[in-house]
Amino acid sequence: MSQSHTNQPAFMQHHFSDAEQQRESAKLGMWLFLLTEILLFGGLFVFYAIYRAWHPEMFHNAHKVLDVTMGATNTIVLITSSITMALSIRSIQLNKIKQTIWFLVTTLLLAGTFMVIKYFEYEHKIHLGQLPGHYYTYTGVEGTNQHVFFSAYFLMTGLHGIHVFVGMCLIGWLIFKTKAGMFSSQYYTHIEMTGLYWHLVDLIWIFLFPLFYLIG
Amino acid sequence: MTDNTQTNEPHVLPLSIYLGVGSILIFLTAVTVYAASFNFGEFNLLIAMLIATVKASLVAMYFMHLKYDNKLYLLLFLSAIVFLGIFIVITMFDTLRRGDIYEIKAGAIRDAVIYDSLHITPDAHALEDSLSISTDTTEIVIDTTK
Amino acid sequence: MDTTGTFWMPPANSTIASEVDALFYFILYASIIIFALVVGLSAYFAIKYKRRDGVEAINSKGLDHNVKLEIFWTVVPLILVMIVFVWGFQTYMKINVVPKDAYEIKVTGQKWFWSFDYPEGGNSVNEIVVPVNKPIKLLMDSKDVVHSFFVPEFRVKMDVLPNRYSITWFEATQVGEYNLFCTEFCGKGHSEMVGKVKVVSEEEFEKWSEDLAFSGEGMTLKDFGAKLYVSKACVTCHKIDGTNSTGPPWNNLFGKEEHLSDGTSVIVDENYIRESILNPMAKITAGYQAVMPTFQGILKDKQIDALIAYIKSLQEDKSLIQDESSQEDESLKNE
Amino acid sequence: MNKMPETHYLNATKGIKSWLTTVDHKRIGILYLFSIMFFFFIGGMFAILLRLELLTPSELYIDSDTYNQFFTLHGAIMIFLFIIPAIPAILGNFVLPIMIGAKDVAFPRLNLASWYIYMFGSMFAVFSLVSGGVDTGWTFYTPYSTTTSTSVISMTLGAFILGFSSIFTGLNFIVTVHKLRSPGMTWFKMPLFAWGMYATALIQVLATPILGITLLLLIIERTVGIGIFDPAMGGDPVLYQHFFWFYSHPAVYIMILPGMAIISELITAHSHKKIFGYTAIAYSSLGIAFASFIVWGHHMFTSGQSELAAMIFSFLTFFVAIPSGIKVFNWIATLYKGSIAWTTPMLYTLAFLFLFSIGGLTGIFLGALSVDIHLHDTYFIVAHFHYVMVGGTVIAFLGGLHHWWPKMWGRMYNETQAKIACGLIFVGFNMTFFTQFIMGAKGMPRRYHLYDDVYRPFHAFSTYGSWVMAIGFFLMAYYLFRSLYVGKPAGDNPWGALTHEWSITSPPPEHNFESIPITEHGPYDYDKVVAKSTFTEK
Ligand code: HEA
Ligand code: HEA
Ligand code: HEC
Ligand code: CUA
Ligand SMILES: [Cu+2]
Repeated sequence: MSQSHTNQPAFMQHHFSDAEQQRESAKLGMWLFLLTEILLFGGLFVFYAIYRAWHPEMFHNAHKVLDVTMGATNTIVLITSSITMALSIRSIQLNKIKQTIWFLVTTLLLAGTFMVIKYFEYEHKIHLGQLPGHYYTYTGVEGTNQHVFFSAYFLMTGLHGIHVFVGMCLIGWLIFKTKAGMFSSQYYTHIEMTGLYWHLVDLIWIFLFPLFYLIG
Repeated sequence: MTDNTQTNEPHVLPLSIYLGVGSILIFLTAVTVYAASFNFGEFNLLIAMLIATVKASLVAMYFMHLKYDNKLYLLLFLSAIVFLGIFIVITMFDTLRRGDIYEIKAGAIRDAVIYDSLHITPDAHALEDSLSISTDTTEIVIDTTK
Repeated sequence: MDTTGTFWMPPANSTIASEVDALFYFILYASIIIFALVVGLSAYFAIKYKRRDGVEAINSKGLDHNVKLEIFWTVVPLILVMIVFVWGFQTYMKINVVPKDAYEIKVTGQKWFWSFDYPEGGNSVNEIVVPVNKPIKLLMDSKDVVHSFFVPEFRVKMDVLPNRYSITWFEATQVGEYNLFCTEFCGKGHSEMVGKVKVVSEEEFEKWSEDLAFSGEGMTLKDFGAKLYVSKACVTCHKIDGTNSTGPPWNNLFGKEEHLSDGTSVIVDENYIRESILNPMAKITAGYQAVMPTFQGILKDKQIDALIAYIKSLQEDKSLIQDESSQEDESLKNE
Repeated sequence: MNKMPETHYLNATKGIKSWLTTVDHKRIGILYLFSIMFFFFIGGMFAILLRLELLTPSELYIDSDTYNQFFTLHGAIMIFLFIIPAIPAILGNFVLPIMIGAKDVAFPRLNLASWYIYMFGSMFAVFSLVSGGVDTGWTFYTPYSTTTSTSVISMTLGAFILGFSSIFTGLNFIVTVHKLRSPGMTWFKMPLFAWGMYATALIQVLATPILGITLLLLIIERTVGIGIFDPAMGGDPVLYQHFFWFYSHPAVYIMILPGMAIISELITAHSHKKIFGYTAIAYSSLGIAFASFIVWGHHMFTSGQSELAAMIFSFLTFFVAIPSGIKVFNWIATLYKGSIAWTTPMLYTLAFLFLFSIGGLTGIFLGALSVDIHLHDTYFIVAHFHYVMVGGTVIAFLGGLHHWWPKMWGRMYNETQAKIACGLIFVGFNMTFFTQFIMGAKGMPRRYHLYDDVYRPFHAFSTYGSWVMAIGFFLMAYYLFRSLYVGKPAGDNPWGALTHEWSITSPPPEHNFESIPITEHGPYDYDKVVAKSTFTEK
């Protein structure tokens, strides 16, 4: 391992001994971060699991008010965006800058689509009073404590939505920086990290979709 | 990329893998929606979760490169799931097993306070009146505004 | 409170108490031995091998592990703690499984007092009276936040939860009066949410529970009210000497114009007092917090009337009171 | 007489700005030192004030509401602002990278960000302090916390933010230990301090997110009433307790593991003997870290959780005692035939063995179901956790602070005063808290402003003890500050220790090492290598 700082690329930080070490560190750090994300969402999954086990009928009745078509469309949109994200990394690995940008833009657009659909779903529920806690005023669901289902729904999809939003900001920044020539097949850590994050967001949705829309 | 002299040269997967995995994911989405239209009773949850887990594993293994990367990341990823599992399972040893010894109802005695003022009318336009009622009847509402 | 008992534990006055103590002392003695070993050895080594000037490290080659020793100090503690676990669990089940023939009392925790309903229909506040040598089952719930029912002499403790029943039981072995504490933090009056457990003989209990359904017959309303003022715990928040406590003082209250927290004001009359007791959240007196619990279901109509009569009797300027009860004598005011 | 090096990390760059924008792990450690000690002082003052109130059974000078806020603020500040960050953020930041032969932590900017997040979070805590206080207890149990009118939201938000600071520190350390060890430093040549930090970091990363989501849910429950924890909204308060303790039990090991890590260093460095059972100690850290995740329900034996769950939790709880015991016994075996210097850090180490044993063994009382029913929420608990947290972690932290103080500043404190302070703290501590075991067993409930007269002598004695302890702390603050100006230069290696940080100058140079060191001998090979001590009192 070389200790000299000369002839090192610009992206190298002084306390790493080589680019490989730096990249590996970033990746490990990112995975640890993802782990905290999983556990953060995990708390909400526990919330869901406990209350579903307590009120199975109510959950079943309440899930029927969700729109499966919209949910399924959103699932497909998000999965597709995950594919394009993965492809953008592949492109930068192959040093195809234009293609990378193109894939990133597609990802961003798909994420936007997801948010728009989500917006319409929320809008509808707000109108009907299918809201968490004190704001719950809907009366079309049978069972006890129906507002808890909607609390879980809004919390989980809401936290997920915030993550999608953050992801969109990151991807936007990536597009900008890729255009500016920051990344190449030699150095694309940021794209890779954002990709990991984006896939995790997708992965969480993969569970949210059946839990809320399909089986309740 | 043919030139592989650099140590940090990335491991590039063929396009077919991404597209293949992507199609399987979309296909499985369709399957799970279709499956949900049947009632398998207790197995509904199991089936849906099984499909979701397969999908999640595909994303993690291929898109997130866990299959090819340092196995440490896989370990971390799994440990998060394991600890979450521990959390859910042991908590359920409590929540589902209360009142094991007694015949009393170990669950809630009454519904949430908001239902005192919610009229059961399947009419969405009851919105306005029930809202106004529910904000002035419960003490909780008063307390939280402080 | 009786201060006998052992150096560590309060007197053991329930069937379960000595069993709990036995395990306590087992762990205590085992701990003392282990502790003496740990501290004794480290002190001994620290003195024996104290560094002397000029002498550097003593040759200690090969002293960096010893498999047999390590297995020893893994296995022995393991055995010890497993004994403790099994023992603790067995007693725990006894604490939890209520005997079939137990006498059931309904316990309600509420900021910041206890009320007890007996199967015969009586009700008491902050004082639970039970017969000796008879298992007592407590069916408990709370009106507001979590409280916890704790009687040190009986070694029982159980949280009292809102919107859910919890259960515990005990069988007292000694006639006497014991402290009852609330041990789950519940706000301002937490440390004052204390009561008494009165253990009496079977006969005495019988007599007491007959009295309990007592409705003040043969007493003037005002005297009955004065009694209720203490027994229903109004005294914990309302003083009658004009000083402020958690709630407003009661003397010179009747007929007064009271300012409310919403800016309006109201004349204190029978209706207002009644409402204050049954639905205290409806009108909050300015300068006080809305912490008064409702006595709906705890106080009967007659008892409320008695309390109103009592509050009236605390009024010095009688001109504000129109009815005949004001003519009664003042001597029994502070019974 | 030793000389201080010409340039070092403290004077390499100058000015406030150079400190506030530094990414040097050593300077960040110093920033943490001052901010965390400040909050320790605040938390300590609340303790002294509340002990004063408890001098008499009736009201002495504050009412119940104020008293409740005092113990809540005392607990919350001590836990979230002091003890959880203390050892990792101060000593871990300062020594961990040097110990493993790295130039910095893996993510220096994230490290600085952690400090800013800490300051930001503490701002919320301070805000809740001035905006009416909090009176829920540090546990924020529902539904009390969702209905009380005090500033619960800003305090929980503060704790939420502090959680991120803790996560990022942990994340940084894990990556640092994995990727930045110097050549030749294999996992099993790593100093045990690094092992302890690593195990701690794992818990921080795995458990803290749950705290985050718990507090978030609590805040939302309070504002929106989602019906998860508040029974009035159909929620379950016992579920809140599960959520809270799922983090907060592992959190007590976030507190003690770094303490144990320090003791492992001190005990060998000050007895110049190779540590006994290195592998056992290293693995027991991981064992404790893992076991800590499956015992949370032992705080809830009387809460109304199911008997089955109580049994499982009690059973699992005892398994934490085994690795803790392994550590204690290995430390004692290390002393055997050592060359034990009676330095201040060594005195703290011995005090730790004494106090932590009491604290840990009383944990066994609490793990036993039937006994805990009686002891739960009495002063026995208060005594237990002060023995492990103050007697364990704080004592170890002070030992570590004295051990590395000459490395941090290049100067030595006054040993005589240090020993006196150590003695005062030790005696005062036992006076304060041993009495609490007795009154707790006798039934004195905790969080009580007013109490039954029978407990009066115990409370009074406890209060006197707290004054002795406070004098000890003030003496310590005095001589430590003084040493910064008039302390004798300590030389590179005042204790004659073998880990990497003692092979560079005191204070260390800006980038730690000229060239990355090659690790040749183990950290505790006192039987092979002799390092001369560079400091003598005379
Ligand atoms: C640094 C923090 C710390 C540490 C290390 C510990 C360590 C332990 N704690 Fe403690 N605990 C707290 C901090 C800590 N605790 C706090 C803050 C609370 C209260 C929170 C609140 O309610 O506000 C609490 C409360 C608490 C309770 C809940 C009590 C109640 O509320 O009813 C229990 C119950 O099981 C418990 C058990 C234990 C056990 C078994 C250990 C074990 O890890 C101890 C292991 C160590 C030893 C056993 C000693 C050394 C070993 C030997 C010398 C070998 C020989 C040993 C044997 C043969 C047994 N603790
Ligand atoms: C790290 C954690 C920690 C620490 C160190 C302490 C330290 C002390 N604590 Fe406590 N305490 C808790 C954590 C801690 N505590 C918790 C979590 C609770 C539960 C709260 C709840 O119920 O919600 C609690 C509760 C608690 C109670 C119970 C209150 C009740 O239930 O009603 C009592 C009562 O005696 C008490 C006393 C003390 C005392 C006298 C000290 C003394 O040791 C303090 C001495 C410290 C000083 C006097 C400060 C001096 C500092 C300096 C001068 C700066 C020094 C600077 C340098 C060295 C550079 N604490
Ligand atoms: C936990 C404390 C507490 C207890 C116990 C309590 N009160 Fe009160 N009470 C208050 C407080 C605080 C107020 C003022 C706020 C309000 O108006 O609700 C109040 C107000 C009142 C008022 C109205 C007084 C005025 O000045 O407006 C009456 C009448 C009253 N209480 C009667 C009773 C009776 C009768 C009992 C017992 C059977 C009782 N209270 C027990 C706390 C308490
Ligand atoms: Cu009721 Cu504490
Ligand atoms: Cu614990």
